[in-house]
Parts: sequence; structure tokens; C-alpha cells
Amino acid sequence: MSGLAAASYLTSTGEAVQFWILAVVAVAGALGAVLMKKAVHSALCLAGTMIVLAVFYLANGAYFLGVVQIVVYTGAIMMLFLFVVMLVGVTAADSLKETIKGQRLLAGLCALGFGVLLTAGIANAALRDFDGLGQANAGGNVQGLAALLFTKYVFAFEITGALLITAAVGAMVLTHRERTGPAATQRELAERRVRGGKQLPPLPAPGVYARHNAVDIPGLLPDGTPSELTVNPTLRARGQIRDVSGEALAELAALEQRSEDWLERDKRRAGERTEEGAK
Amino acid sequence: MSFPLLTATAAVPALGAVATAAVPAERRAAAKWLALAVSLVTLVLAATQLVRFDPDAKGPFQLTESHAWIAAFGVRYDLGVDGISVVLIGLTALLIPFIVLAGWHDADPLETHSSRWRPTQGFFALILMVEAMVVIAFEATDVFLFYIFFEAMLIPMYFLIGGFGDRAGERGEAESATQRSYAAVKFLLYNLVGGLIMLAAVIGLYAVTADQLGSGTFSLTEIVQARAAGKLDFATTTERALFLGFFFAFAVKAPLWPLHTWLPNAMGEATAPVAVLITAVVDKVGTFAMLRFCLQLFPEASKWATPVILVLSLISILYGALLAVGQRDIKRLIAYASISHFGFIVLGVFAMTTQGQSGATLYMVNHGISTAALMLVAGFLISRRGSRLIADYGGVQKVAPVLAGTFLIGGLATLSLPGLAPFVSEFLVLVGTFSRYPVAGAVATVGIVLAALYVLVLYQRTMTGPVAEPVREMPDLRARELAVVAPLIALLLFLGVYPKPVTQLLDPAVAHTMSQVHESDPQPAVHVNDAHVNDVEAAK
Amino acid sequence: MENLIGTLVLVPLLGAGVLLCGGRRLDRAGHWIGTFAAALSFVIGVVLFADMLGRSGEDRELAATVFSWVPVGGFRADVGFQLDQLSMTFVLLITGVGSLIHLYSVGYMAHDERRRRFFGYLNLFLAAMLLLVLADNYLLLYVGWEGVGLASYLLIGFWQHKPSAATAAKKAFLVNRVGDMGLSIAIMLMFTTFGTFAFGPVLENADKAGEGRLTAIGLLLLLAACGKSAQVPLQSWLGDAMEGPTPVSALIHAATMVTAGVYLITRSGAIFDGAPDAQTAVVTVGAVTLLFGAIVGCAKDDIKKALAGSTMSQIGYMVLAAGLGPIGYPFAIMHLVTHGFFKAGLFLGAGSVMHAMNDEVDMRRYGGLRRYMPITFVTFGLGYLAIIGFPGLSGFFSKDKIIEAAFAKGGTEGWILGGAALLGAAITAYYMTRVMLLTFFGEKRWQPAPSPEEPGAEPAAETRGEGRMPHPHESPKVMTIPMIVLAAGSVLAGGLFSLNDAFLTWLEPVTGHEEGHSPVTAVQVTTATLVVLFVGVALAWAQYGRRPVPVTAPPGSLPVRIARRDLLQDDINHIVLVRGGEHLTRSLVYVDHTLVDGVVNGTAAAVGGLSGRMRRLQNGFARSYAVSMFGGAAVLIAATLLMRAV
Amino acid sequence: MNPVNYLYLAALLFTIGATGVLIRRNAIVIFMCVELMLNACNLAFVTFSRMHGNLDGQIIAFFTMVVAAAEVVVGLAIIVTIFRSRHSASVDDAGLLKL
Repeated sequence: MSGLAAASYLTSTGEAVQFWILAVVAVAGALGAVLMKKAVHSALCLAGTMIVLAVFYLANGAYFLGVVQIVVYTGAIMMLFLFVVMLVGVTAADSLKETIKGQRLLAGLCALGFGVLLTAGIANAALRDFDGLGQANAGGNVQGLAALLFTKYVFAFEITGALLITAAVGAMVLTHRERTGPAATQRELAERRVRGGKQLPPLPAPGVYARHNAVDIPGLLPDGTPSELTVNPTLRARGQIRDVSGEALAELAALEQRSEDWLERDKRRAGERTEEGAK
Repeated sequence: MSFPLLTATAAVPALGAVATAAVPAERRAAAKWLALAVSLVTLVLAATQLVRFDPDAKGPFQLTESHAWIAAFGVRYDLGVDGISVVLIGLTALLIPFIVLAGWHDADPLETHSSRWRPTQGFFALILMVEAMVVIAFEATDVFLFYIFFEAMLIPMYFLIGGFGDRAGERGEAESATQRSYAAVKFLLYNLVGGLIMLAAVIGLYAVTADQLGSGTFSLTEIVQARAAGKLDFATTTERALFLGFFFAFAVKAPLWPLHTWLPNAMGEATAPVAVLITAVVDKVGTFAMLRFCLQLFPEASKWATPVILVLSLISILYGALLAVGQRDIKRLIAYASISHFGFIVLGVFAMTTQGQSGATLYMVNHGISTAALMLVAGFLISRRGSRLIADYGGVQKVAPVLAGTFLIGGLATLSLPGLAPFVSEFLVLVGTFSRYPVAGAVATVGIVLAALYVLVLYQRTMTGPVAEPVREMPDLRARELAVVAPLIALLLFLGVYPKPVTQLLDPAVAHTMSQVHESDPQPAVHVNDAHVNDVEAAK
Repeated sequence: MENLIGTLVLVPLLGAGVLLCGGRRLDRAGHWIGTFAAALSFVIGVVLFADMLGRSGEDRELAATVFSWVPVGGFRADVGFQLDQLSMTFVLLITGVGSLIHLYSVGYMAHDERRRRFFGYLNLFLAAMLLLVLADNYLLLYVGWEGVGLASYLLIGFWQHKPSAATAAKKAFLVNRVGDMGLSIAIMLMFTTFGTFAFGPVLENADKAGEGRLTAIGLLLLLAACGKSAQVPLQSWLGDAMEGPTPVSALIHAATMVTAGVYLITRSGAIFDGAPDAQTAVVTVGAVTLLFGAIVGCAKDDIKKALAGSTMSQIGYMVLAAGLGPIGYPFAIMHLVTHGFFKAGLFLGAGSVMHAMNDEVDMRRYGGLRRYMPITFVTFGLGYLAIIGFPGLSGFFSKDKIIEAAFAKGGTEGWILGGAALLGAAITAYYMTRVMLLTFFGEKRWQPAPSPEEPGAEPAAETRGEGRMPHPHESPKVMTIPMIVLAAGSVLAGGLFSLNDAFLTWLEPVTGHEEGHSPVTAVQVTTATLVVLFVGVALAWAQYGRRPVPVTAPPGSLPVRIARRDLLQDDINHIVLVRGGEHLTRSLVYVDHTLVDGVVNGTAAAVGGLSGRMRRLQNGFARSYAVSMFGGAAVLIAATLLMRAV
Repeated sequence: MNPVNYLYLAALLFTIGATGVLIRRNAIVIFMCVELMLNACNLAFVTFSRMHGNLDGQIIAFFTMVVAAAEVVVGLAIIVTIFRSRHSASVDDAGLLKL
């Protein structure tokens, strides 16, 4: 893809094919990121788009950036996003229903106009002649970048370093919670719990008799209704609770029936009843 | 280079203002004395200007100072005085000490205020700040420099009007406070609108000069010379538009009917010294600027607009006087009287005759002094009774004869009685107008009857008749107050009998202005070749 | 000698300054200082007079330019004095009568605690009046003109605690201001016409200006004269001016100030000669006023008001004479001087009577006073004879001449004017006799002293006893002496003046004189005058002499009532000017508040409302702000593209 | 094919991202959309560097990434904090800009 540098420059067919396929993927990913209901899904879609972009970088002779894109962006930043998503709660699936009046419409209009104008701009910029990165990458892309970065852009580079540090510190400061006052002692905690009327003993374990012991199966109360307490809240939130109370009761009934039959209890009892009746 | 007298005259009060404001809260008296001292030093400097000013010197401006300021836009720090501005600077510097002295107790803290209460310092500092700005506005020969201070004046004035009022009488403090802030905002808005329109015109002026001279300039002298040399030539419509832009701002400041309504509120709500500051000092900048900028920059447009302006000023004269008759509030009455007088000034400026213009300039001075006298005495009266309503007074003359006497003299000056200064200027304006526009002159003369009406009605209702109950215990003028009024009255008498010192300063400047607008006095119908005039010349 | 002219004005001015600024410590000596200043100026006047007599008729005029007052471009006003025979006459009259009245006031105002200020004002008046007659240009004359107006304002309103006095003072000043307006416009017109307004050049070149301009100037001057001399239509203030202390009425509103109009017209003779129409206007005004004043004089019961009416009509005579041109000028001035004597005498007499009667002014409550106050009676009587023109007394000569001159105007105009003058003489005789009879003859009709709030009651009444019966007594010497002197003047002056036309020859260089060819001989006129005179006296005697006079005025027929109301002058003024003015101002105040201010406030409100609506856009949602941002970006791109495209 | 298509793609992605910013309420998703826009810019830069045959475009893209990283760190921290205080990541709930 490098090498020949000339006016009205065309890419190799291979790249063309690659572009047309991957472009579709990228756009799809972008749309997905925008439209998915759940943050997790949008994050994943975005990651996809980014990987595609990384490929495009490589295709454009920006080998270093391509790699960085994958490692830093897709690898680090997107993961950071995922962490946060998890932290905030995967479950928070916000409805795509618009609350601000006319927001959708306006946004659509602006986006349309913007896109059209931008495309028009690029179109009438008449970018015909591409002189590829032949000479630029001659000494190797990374070396070339390094050369620029540590000569021409060295100050900017230093400053971005400072920026990163500041950002890191800032993030800490923001998320760090200063403890005011001494930590609550065991006793205080206990008292607080009692006063709050919370569950004092440990929570009941999930599972039913020896039949089920999976964490997602709530234990049953004496009357056979499932007890929410026994299942951990996350599962509850996700609605991943397998409620087996119904079949459990049914099986119980069947079991007793069988044992009754086996003991032939009811005949004898009936006989006794008749005798008493005779007397 | 020589000692920058003009800069000093403006800088002294400015620095004085800062110093006054910096006086610690509990040392109020010190602040007052400091302010007084500063104003007196300024007066000395202004007097020095008057002395060092040479009426017969060549060239429009003297004592000039010129430094590059904003080179990019050709804005220069150009100062210079002609006869007119030097006289007006003198007036300003003269009045400020009296204003300070008269306002000695106006900003004193009430019992309710804490000892940390600072506005006393602020009051005097603001007054000095206004003085500094007015002085430099009079001195500036660079349009942009003038514009800046013309506008900057509004800020201290705004606080003076809105922050300090009469000790509330019947109306509660809260009520009068709202009235004050209304007046202050009104003042600010009116003048800001005018100023903004002027700003547009200023920029337009720059654009035109930049377009025609290559490098844009704001320098009055340069523009005038360029026009004289034919290098600069406004298109008719352009000149008219620019002229209107300038004139609007000045007409608001002046104030000319129908842009006058801010003045009664402002003067009514502000304390008497501040009211004097408004009408006797700040408003003069407007009329002065008409004379210096409107006429000199846009002679043709001025002539074009003259008929309309004359009509407006005539309306101002009669309208102001009639409304003064209809007022129930002493200060508002004086305010409307001032509107009528400003009508006379504008009339004289645009009559385009020597008599008219020097009359108008002299009128600025005399009106300053006479209104100061009347308004300050009225202020003393009001401070005694705590009410501005004419109906609350009566028979004061019996209990406080000196106060009544000074009030009467101030009033007589306002109705321009011969022998007192305003008569000379008013008559000059009338003659100047009459000799070119007889009808206008005759109509304007009706103003003197109305003036007599409102002054005498005011005097009769407040001072004469049976003694009203509330004023029975009213004390007469105190030493401080007398020290304020007496010199002003002496000045009124002196200038009424011997105005020559002022007029001979004015004449060359007026002649110069007249030559700028290419106007000359109309010749008398009958040529008189008599010995009388000649031997007068011999006598002179 | 020239320098003396200045001092003539300066002395009383200094007196006024000293008295007014002197403060209470001068209270004891104040009145004597004032009198001394007046007397001193009189002495100076006499000295100048002697000096003037020393020189021949033509070069008697003295001129002194003190300093250049307002020099602006072509406009030159100087403080310069000009003393010719005309001014001299006035100087002597003013300072002479003035000094006498100062003397009189010493007694009359003895009980007033503000006497010092009173004398200050009197001196101020003297200074202004002298300035008026000595000025050598119209602007300076205008200064004196307004100066006397101020003095009269201060003196009419001297008892300011009386609302009536304050109102009268204001009225006088305002009406005068209207006249002054005329004068100032006249001066402007002169300036535009001649380029100057000094007497010399203006009057010399008057003929060069067209008749139109001269007529305009003349009419404006006439307006001024009407204001100052209380001529129709600006006469209404004089009656009320009687609110002032009686010496003031004598000095200002009888002898001197009110005659300033006559002086103005005579001084500007050259202008009027060039403007016949203006002259016609003048004589008309004069004739109307002389009848008007006389009629009012007949109806008034207030002695001072009656005398005021008579003053009006006498000045009417003078104006009439002055309007006749050179035929009349000398006689106008002559009558002015004689009138100065006898009218001042009459007023002082009236003052003395009031003094004796606890400041009662209603003649119907007088009567039979001749026995109680003989000197007053005699002096007053002489003045009375003089004014009605009793043969041999001064009024006879002066008035007679005027009537002759009126006939001499010739044509129907002459007949009309002469007739009016004659009729006026008759009425004068009538009302003066009435005054005389009501005051000094008949039986006593005295009443207990009036309560002070009754109009015309003077504060001296408070100091003296309340409600006691008056016990008339002759006034002290200091008051009677001036009366005697003036009486002597009013007896002799006329005779002296007409002794081989002394006065005529004296004034001729200034005013000029020409013998009118009268259709009737002097003898006929004189006899006619005497006839109407006796008719008038007889009528009065018939009405008031024979039968007793009711103490309260009878309602009277409609014309009488109208005459009592000053021929409705005030009602007309009130309806036309006062009411109209009030409505005008009130409506204007409304307009200013609603319209002019309303427009502004309306705009402000509109802007406020608009921004209130705009405020809704700020819904606080970051995303909608983002939308606008994004839109802005789009617009920017569009803009750049457009710029590229073009 | 002409590499200018990369630019069209970048424009498209940028627009999509922007729209996302406008229509989503979840702060995190909005953030992702911002990232998307940044990436679109980067693609454009890279393409430009290819167009002009020098590496400056790539350098800029590199810096963009760094800045983006910093921004994300801080931004996510903010989101977390807000979520802690008001238990919601919806930007509409953070209506502090309201008058």
C-alpha cells in the first residue's frame, strides 16, 4: 500500500475490498453503540468499531497508531468503560424514550445537515492527489514518529505527559472519599443494625432440602413460598432467580401419597371408623 | 517636555478619589477634609490653566499633550484646551468644592449603621472621580478618548444617584430607596443608549477616515485639517448619519426634549449636591460636545439639522418651563427649569452666530453657578424639613430670612434678572438667535415670562405667607451653608456686572468654531457709521 | 462732572448693599442711612443740575462710558451714562421725591421691625430707577427697567406674611415681565436693524430703517411701556400693588416707576416719529387707559385703590401726550413731573390718614377728618386741587396743555382724543372730589379697627391696639414735612414751568417741539376744561356732599359693580390666562408622565417580556445546549463553505 | 479506490457519534459517543497524513488518543462520583444548569 507516490493516487484493490467490508462493520458498530439499550452492549459495539479503525490505521500506513489503537483504546479505555458500567450497574438499561420535547427531531436535523455539509465539504475540497507515506515511512513508521515526537513535538509531548498525570490524580481526588470521624466500631455497627431493625442473624442459605443447592434458587418458607432473602440481590436484580417452589411442593405431595399407599393407612382407618359406628 | 498641566488637572482628583476611598471607615471626617483639599488643589490647577491660557494665541488648542495610545486604531491620548473648554474646566473645578462642602453630611451614617459603614468615603470619592472624568472629557481632543470618559462618567454618577438620597421624610427609607434605584437605572439606560449610538458613529468616523486617509484617526484636529485641505470629504448621507449619532448622545446628556425624562427623576431623587453635579457639571459635557464635536466635525450636517434642532430646543424651553410651573416637588421643579435652560443653550449653539455661541457657552457657566446656588439652598431647606413637597413649606422667610434671601437671589438668577450673570448669557443667546431666526428668538423670549412664573410661584409658596407649622422651629443658614452659598452669589453678581473676563476667553474659540462651520454673523439692515461705537473701541 | 453721574447711581446702590447685607446691627441706624443715601444722591443731582444750567442749551448733554459690559463680536453693550435735560428732569424728580418719601417712611414704618430692609429696598429702587433714566443704551435701560420691577416686587410684597401681598407682588412682577419681553425683543430688533442699541446711533439713524421695522420696534416698546406704566391691557397689577406700604405706593406706583413707560416712549421719540401706526397705537392706549383708570377710580371705596385708578388715568394722559409726537413730548414730561408732586402728596396724605385711622382704608369709614388732622387736610386738599386742574395749580397747566395738544393732533382723531381727554378731566374731578368729601367732610363714620387678616390691614395694626375706636391724630413732623413740601411743589411747579415756557425750552433740545395747529384756541380749551371740571365736582358734591354716606357700600347698579371689579380685568385675566395656564400645565405634566415617559417605559417592559420568553430556551438540559452547539457547528461549516464557494 | 473514502467514513462516524451524544441520556454512553467522534477525527488525521505524505497527522492523532485517555479517566471519575451522590447516570437528572 505504500511505495508508489504519484498524483491521482489509487489504492490496491485488496485495500478497496477490505475498506468496503470493514467500513460497513464500523458503521454498524457505531450505530450499535448509539442505539443499544444497554450500556454494555454499546460498549462492545464501540470496541468493535475501534478495532476496525485500527485496521484502517494499519491500512493507511500508521502501523504504530494501529497497534496503539488496539492496545490502548480497545484494550484499556474500553475496558475502563466496561468497569464503570459494571460499577454503575449493568442492569441500568435506560429507555430510549426521549424526554425533552423536540430533542430527537432537532438532533436529527442537525446531524443530517452536519453530515451533508461535511461530506459536501470533503467532496468539493477536490482531494485528488495523494502522495503516500513512502518516504515518510522509509525509515520505519515508529522511528519516523519518534523522530518527530522527540524533536518537533517534544514540548507538546511533555505537556501531554503532565496532562496524563494530572488526569490520574484528578480521577483519584474525585473518586476518593475522605473519611470524616473515626470508623464505627463492631459494637456501634451492631447497635445500628438492631436499631435499624435489620436482619440480625446471617441470611438464610438458598437451596431447598438436599434437592437444590444452586445460589439462584431461593429457599422456601414453611408454607412453601420462596424467600427472597435467600438469593443474592444482584441475581435478584437481574431476575436470574429459578423459582422451584411449585414443583417442589408437587413432588412433596406425590411422595406422601406414595408412602400412604405403601402403609395402606386409609383402609384400616376406615375399618375402625365403621366398627365405632356399629357400637 | 513641560509640566503636563492638563493631565495633572484630571489626575489629581482621580488619585484623590482613590485616596479618599482608602480612608479607614471610622475616620470619616478625615475623608471629607481630604476630598475638600483635593478639590481645592484641582481648583488651583484649573486656575493655572486659565492663567496660562492665552486668548490671542494662534491655533485652535493650547497646552496640548499628545501621546500614542492604541496605535493599532490610531487612538491617541491628545489633550488640549480652547477658550470654551478652559472656561468649563474652570467652572467644574470651581463647583466641586462647593458640592463637597454642601454634601458634608449627606452621606453620614445613620444611628442604625455600624461603625464599619464606608459609603461616606465612597460618596466623596465618587464626586472626585466624576470631576476627574468630566475634566478630561473637556480636555480630550481625540474623539475616542472623549467617548471613553463621556461614557465612564455614568458609572460613578449611577452610584451617586442610586446610593445616596435625601434623609427619607414621610416616605419610608425603603420606598425612597426604590425610587432612587429607579431613577439611577433610568439615568444609566438613557445615557447608555445615547452612548452606544454615539459609539457606532465613532466607529463609523474611524472607518471613513481609514478609508480616505489611508490610516484611520480619531484626532479632532487632524480630521478638521484634512477636511480643510480637501483630503477628507464625507458623503452627504454619511456625514448626516454620523452627525445624528453624535448628536443623539449629546441630546440625551444635555438633555433635549423629548429625551429629558431621566433628568427630573435623577435630580429629584439624588441629594442636592449630586443634583448640582448632574445638571451643572455632567450635563455640560453634552452641550459642550455639541459645540466642539458636532459642529466642528460635521459642519454641513449641523447646518442641515439646524431647523429641527431649533424647534426641539424651543419646545424644550417652553415645555420645561410649563412643566416646572406644574411641579409639586421643589427639586423636580428645578430640574424642569434646567431643561428649559438647556433648551436655551442648544438654541444658542445652533443659532450659528457669534452672540449665540458665546452666549450659549457663557450660559453653561452661569447656569452652572445659578442652579448650584438655587439647588443647594433648596437642599438645605429640604434637609431641615425632610420633605421635597412645596406644599409642606410656607412663611420660611419669617423664620429663616437669610435662607429665604439666598433662595430668592438664586431664583432671580434662574429667571435671569438683569444684573445677575444668567441675564447676560440669556440675552446673548436670544440676540444671537433673533439676528438669524427672528421667529425663534421671539418665541424663546416667552421663556423668560414663564421663568418668572415658576420661580416666583415657588418662592411665594415656600417662603411667603403665614408661617407653616412644621417650619416654625426651622434654623437659619449655618456657617458652613453660608460659606457655600455666599461665594456663589458673589460670583453671580460679579459675572452679571462684569462678564468680560469670561467672554474675552470665549470669543476666539467661538470665532474659530464659526469659521469651522463657514458661518458669519448676519449684517445689520442699516449701516450705522457713528462715532459712538468707535469711541467705545477707543475706550477698550 | 461725568464721574458724578456714576456716583449718582452708586450712592443709593451702596446704601442698599450696606442695609441688606449689614444684618441686625444696623437696625437702629438703618433708616437714617437709607435716607442719607437718598438725600446725598439728590444733592449730587442738584450739583449736576447747576452745572448743566451753567452751559448753553445744545452742549448740556453729558456722556460717560464707565466700562465695556458685554463685548461679543459685533455686539457691544457698555455701562455708559448719558445725562441730558430729559434725564436731568427725572433725576431731580426721583431723588427729590425719593428723599422726601424716605423721610416720610422713617415715621410711617417706625413700628415695623423690618424697617432696615424696607429702606434697603427703597435705596435699591432709587438706584435702579436712576440707572433706568441715566442709561445711554437700551440694554442698560433694560437693566434698570427690570431693577425697578424687582424693587417694586420686593416692596409690594414687603409684608410677605400676608398672602394677598405676596400674590400682588408676584402679579406685578409677572405682568411687568410680559412688558419686559416686549422691550427685550425690541432691543433685539434694534440690534439686527442697526447693529447697536445705544441711544445715539439708533435714534440718529432711525429714519434709515424702513417704516415696517420702526413700527414693529415702536409697538414692542409700547408693550413694554404698558407693562411698566400700567396701561391697558397690562394695567391689572397696579390696583393690587396697593398692598404695599403707602410710601411705596407714593414713590413707586405714583411718582416715579410707573412713569418709566412715558420716559421710554419720549426717549425713543425718533423711532415713533418714523412710525405713525405705532403712534396711533400709543395714543389709543393712552386715551383708553385714561378713561379706564378714571372710571375705576370712581367706583373704589379703598382710598389707595381710588388713587391708584387716578394714577392710571393720569399716566394715560401722559402716554396720550407722548403718542402725539413732538407736539406732546414736553407736556407729557411736564405732566409727569407735576403729577409726581401732587400724586405723591395725595398718597402720603392717604398714608397719614390710614396711620391715624388704625390703617383703615375704606373711605366710607372715614369722614369729618379735617378737624382732627389739619395739616394732612390742607396738603391733601392742595394736591386735590392740583390734580383736578384747578386754575393756577400745577395740574391745571400741564393737563390743559395735553388736552390742547390732543386737539392739535388734528382731524377726527384729534377731536376724539381731545374729547376723551376732556371727559377724563371731568371724571377726574368727580372721583377726586368724592375721595375728598368721603375722607375729610361729612360726619364721622369711624369703625373699630379692622382685624389684621382683612386685606389692606397693615401689621402696624397688630402692634397698636386691637378693636379700639380710632382716635385720629396729626402725624409726626417727620411725616408732615414731606407732605408740606410736596404740596408746595404741586401748587407751584406748574406755574414755574409755564413761566415763559421755561420747561419747554429746557426740554426742547432733547425731545424737540413743534406747535400743533389746533382747530380750537387755547382759550376755548381752557374754558371747556374748567366747565367739565366744575360739572364733575358738582356731581360728586350732589352725590356725597349733601346726603349722608352709607358705611357699607350699596350694592349699586351693574355698571357700578363692574367698575368696582376693575371693569372685570382680573376676571378676564383669570379666565383666560390663569385657568388656561393651569389646565395647560396640568395636561403637560400628565403628557410628560404618561406619553414621553410611557414610551420609554413601554419599550423597557417589552424587552423585559421578550427576554422572559427567551428564558424558556434555557431548560437546563445539557443535551439541548449540546444540540444548539452542534447546530452552530453545522452553521459554521455552511458559512465556511459559502465563503469558499464565493 | 480513492483513499478519500476514509474521510467520508470519518465524517459519517463523527456524525453518528454526535447524534449519539445528543439523543442518549446515559452519561457513559454519551462518553462512548464522544470517543467515537474522537476516533473519527483520528481516522481523518491518519488519512490526511497519508495524503500529504508526512507523519504529522499521525502525531496529532497520537496526541488525540492521549488526551482522550486523560479525558476518559477524569470523565468516568466524575460519572462515578455523580452516580454515588444521586444514584443515576442520566445527564438529564444533573439539571444543575437550570435557572
